[in-house]
Amino acid sequence: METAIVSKSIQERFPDAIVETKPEWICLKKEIFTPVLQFLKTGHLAFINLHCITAVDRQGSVEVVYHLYSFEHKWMLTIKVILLDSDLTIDSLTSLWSAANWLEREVFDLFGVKFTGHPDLRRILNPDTWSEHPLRKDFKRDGFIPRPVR
Amino acid sequence: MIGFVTSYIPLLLKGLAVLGFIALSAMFLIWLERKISAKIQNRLGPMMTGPHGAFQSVADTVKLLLKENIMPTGADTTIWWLAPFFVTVPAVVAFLCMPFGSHFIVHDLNVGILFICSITSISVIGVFMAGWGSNNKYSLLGGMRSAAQIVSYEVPLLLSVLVVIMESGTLSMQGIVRAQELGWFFLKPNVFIAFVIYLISATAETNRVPFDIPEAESELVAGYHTEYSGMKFAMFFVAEYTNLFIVSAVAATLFLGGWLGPFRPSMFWFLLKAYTIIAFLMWIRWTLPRVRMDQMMGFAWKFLVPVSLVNVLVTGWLLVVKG
Amino acid sequence: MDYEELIINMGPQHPSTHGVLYLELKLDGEIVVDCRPNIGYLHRSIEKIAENRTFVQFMPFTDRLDYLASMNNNLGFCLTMEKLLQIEAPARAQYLRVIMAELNRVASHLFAVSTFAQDLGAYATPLFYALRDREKIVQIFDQICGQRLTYNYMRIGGVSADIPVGVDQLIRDFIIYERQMMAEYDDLLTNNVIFRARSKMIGVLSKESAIDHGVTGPNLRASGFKWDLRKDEPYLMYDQFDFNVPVGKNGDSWDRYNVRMLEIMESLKIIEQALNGLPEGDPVAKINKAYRPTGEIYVRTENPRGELGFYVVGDGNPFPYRLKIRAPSFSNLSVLTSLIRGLNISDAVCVLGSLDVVMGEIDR
Amino acid sequence: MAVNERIPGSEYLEKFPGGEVILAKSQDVFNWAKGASLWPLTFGLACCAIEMMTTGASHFDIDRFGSGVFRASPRQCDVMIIAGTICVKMQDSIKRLYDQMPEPKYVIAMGNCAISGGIFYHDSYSVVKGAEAVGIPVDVYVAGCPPRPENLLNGIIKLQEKIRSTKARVT
Repeated sequence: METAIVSKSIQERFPDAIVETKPEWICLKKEIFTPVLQFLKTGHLAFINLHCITAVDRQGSVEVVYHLYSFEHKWMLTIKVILLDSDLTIDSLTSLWSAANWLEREVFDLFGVKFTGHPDLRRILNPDTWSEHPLRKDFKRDGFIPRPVR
Repeated sequence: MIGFVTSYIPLLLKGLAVLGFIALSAMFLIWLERKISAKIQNRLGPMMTGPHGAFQSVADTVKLLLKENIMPTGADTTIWWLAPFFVTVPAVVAFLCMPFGSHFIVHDLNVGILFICSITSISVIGVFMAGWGSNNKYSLLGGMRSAAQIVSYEVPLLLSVLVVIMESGTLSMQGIVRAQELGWFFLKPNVFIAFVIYLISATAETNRVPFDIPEAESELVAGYHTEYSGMKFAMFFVAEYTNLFIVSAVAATLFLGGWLGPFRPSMFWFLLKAYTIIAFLMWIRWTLPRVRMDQMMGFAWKFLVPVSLVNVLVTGWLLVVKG
Repeated sequence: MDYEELIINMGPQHPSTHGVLYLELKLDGEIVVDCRPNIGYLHRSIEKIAENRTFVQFMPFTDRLDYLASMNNNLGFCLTMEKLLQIEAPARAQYLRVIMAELNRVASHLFAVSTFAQDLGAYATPLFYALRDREKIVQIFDQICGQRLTYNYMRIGGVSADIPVGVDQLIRDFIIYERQMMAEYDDLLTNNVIFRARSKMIGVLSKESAIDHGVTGPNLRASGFKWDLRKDEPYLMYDQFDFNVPVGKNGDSWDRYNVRMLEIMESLKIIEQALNGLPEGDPVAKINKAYRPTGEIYVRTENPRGELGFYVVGDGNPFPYRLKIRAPSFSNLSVLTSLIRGLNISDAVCVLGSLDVVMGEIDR
Repeated sequence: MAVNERIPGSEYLEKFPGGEVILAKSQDVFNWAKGASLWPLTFGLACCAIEMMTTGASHFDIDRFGSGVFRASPRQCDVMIIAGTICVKMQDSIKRLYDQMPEPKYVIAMGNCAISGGIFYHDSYSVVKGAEAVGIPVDVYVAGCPPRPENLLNGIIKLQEKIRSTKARVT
């Protein structure tokens, strides 16, 4: 079970959905992102388990990374979506997997990515009174003592 | 006038003696509970204060005396302040007709057992006042739970006591004990069932595991006495252990023949039997998990009450047939 | 007659929230109408710290994630880095890792089972029995790596120190001792009528809802889904050991408890086989401080609480560019609200105890 | 400071001959009682909480020193053992708990995180650097990450000695 097989089957259904295919991950377009995941979950590939959602701040854009797992084929798929710093919004997956609820709240809390359609998008780890998003590379806050690197 | 006054002196002295006994027994029971729980969990328990932690309870009481007395804001002051007394005073007054020995009794009322059962059920008002007065959600829940629990376990308790009264024919405690001179009551099968029912509802009366729902550690933080600190909390503590002693003493008197024993010092037998029952109740406290609210109520109304009613019926039939 | 629900705060400091978890319960009398868990009270920003530590320096932080199963966390991070850097640990080190991970699983399950019993009201006695057995494991770890709770024992490419002489005999004695002790728990808890009455058919978690919420580990197996990474996606050399995966029938709190008890027996079997097959050789890792990996990787291991995932992104610097820790308790806890709606408080506490969550890895 | 107390009514002391002696004797008994029955608040935050429970368990048995009664409500506790990392979101709850405790109260900061933030001192935006930073006067510091149970027992003994040696301010 290779990423190529998955990307080929996506290609058939959604011709212009894939931005880039790498042996480890597939990068999708933001616009038609939910239908592709809907197909991945309910289609013959049966990715019924959303294992983890996280994000990587690439200083200019934020990469939202989804890890899906299929028990039938015993294969872990990594899907990425690139969001520019200008509009950090993407539609939420809580309708497909309930696991996404808390995982998306955490990404919102630490990166500031807004998930449209999320039932209860508020901070999960940090106090609600905070405005900064800590895991961004340009994060500044008083009381934050960086370690002196030798 | 003088005669009237002097006739009260012996009663006063006996009362003081009993008060001293209550204070000492409460402290001893607290120490005993910590030692028994330590034994069950194969550890040592208090060791540093005196030989085997003998003065541990003294240290606890003195420390609780020194604690600051905090009144929670918004608490219903009079109810909150009165609650510990409503719990402690009935526990102390119930010792009025407790037959410690053939001659060691403050006053042998001829309605002894009825008096004790009615007095000890006043303490539920105190628990409920504590729950309501402390203006704390956990205490409120604890208070309501305890009211439901004690009411539903009062019925099987009294029915099992009724069986003993039918057997002995008298309400006075000394009378019950003397009626057991031929053979202890719990040897009779129907009275043995009453004894088992009595023990179960007694654990519920004194809020001990498996029925310690009002002060459920893991759910309601500390139940109805969450908001009490210092001496008021100590009064709840002492009242709980005094109730435990009362319940075991009444069980010893009603079912195990009170102070009846082969050789002379009758008080020794009474205390021996009471403390064996206490040790049994403490053993249960440290092994069983807690029952849920509705299971506890269901168990009382659906099982204990019918069984004790049938028991009373059978005892009555036996007495009538045997004459 | 309108009534207004009682909102009760099972606040950050509560005897049965297993750490600092804050549940806002909306009650109708004693019945839980709605529950809103708030977490973050132990958020120590480990992922931000990871971006300023080299890969070797990050190892102690993995101990403090799920502080009841530090060895398994170490193992997870080591396997991730070894796969990213294409390093192969010596055979003896792999065997030692299996032994340590399984011993820590036994210790963690013992703790989980007894705090569950404590939540049901058996105050302190089962907890102290379990801690007495766990003390023996902790002393074995103490002799191996000098620490009782946060071991920092494994390194990328091996382990920090070989097992001292005589400790494997200690482990064998412990296995024999533990098998006898398990019978004690059976009559204290498993066959206890009140314990069964309090936990049977409470908080039933269906297989579909579990997979949907991302629940993994014993909680998923209790719902009847036979899925264990050690068996289905074998890492290290778990495929060489024979052990079976206990599965529950109806996914209630009692099944989650029972699955953990059976897993303890399975882990003891694994430890025994690993000890017998312990090869010779030098397990100590040759630490090369200047690991500068590029690329990214996502590796999962079977922790006592579920599947722990490490997502590491390296960009050629000695520090990771991004390090995401996928905590099993995080998703396990997210299922709590749907389970306890409609139960009363005592059962809500029972379900929370049976899910066995550790706040250290939820809040990271 | 959390430890010194003012004895009510101590201003009449000088009028009684040998007042000082009487007070000294009773003060010793009070201090002995306060030290011998330190009831800790069940207050585990992180990894140190596991070591605190192990100290309470059978092998190390904190009950030998009279402080085995772990009360859940702050009203009935004397010593608050802060066992674990104090986070930003948790700090005002800790302060409120400390204020809810009745007066002769003591604090043991268990573990490096409670003392100074420990290994989370650098690069962490959400950890408060120690119990003092929350504004809680600490009586005994127990170092270690997590400190061994014997270390915590030693902390309890140190606290008992500190209580016994306190001279109430006779002012």
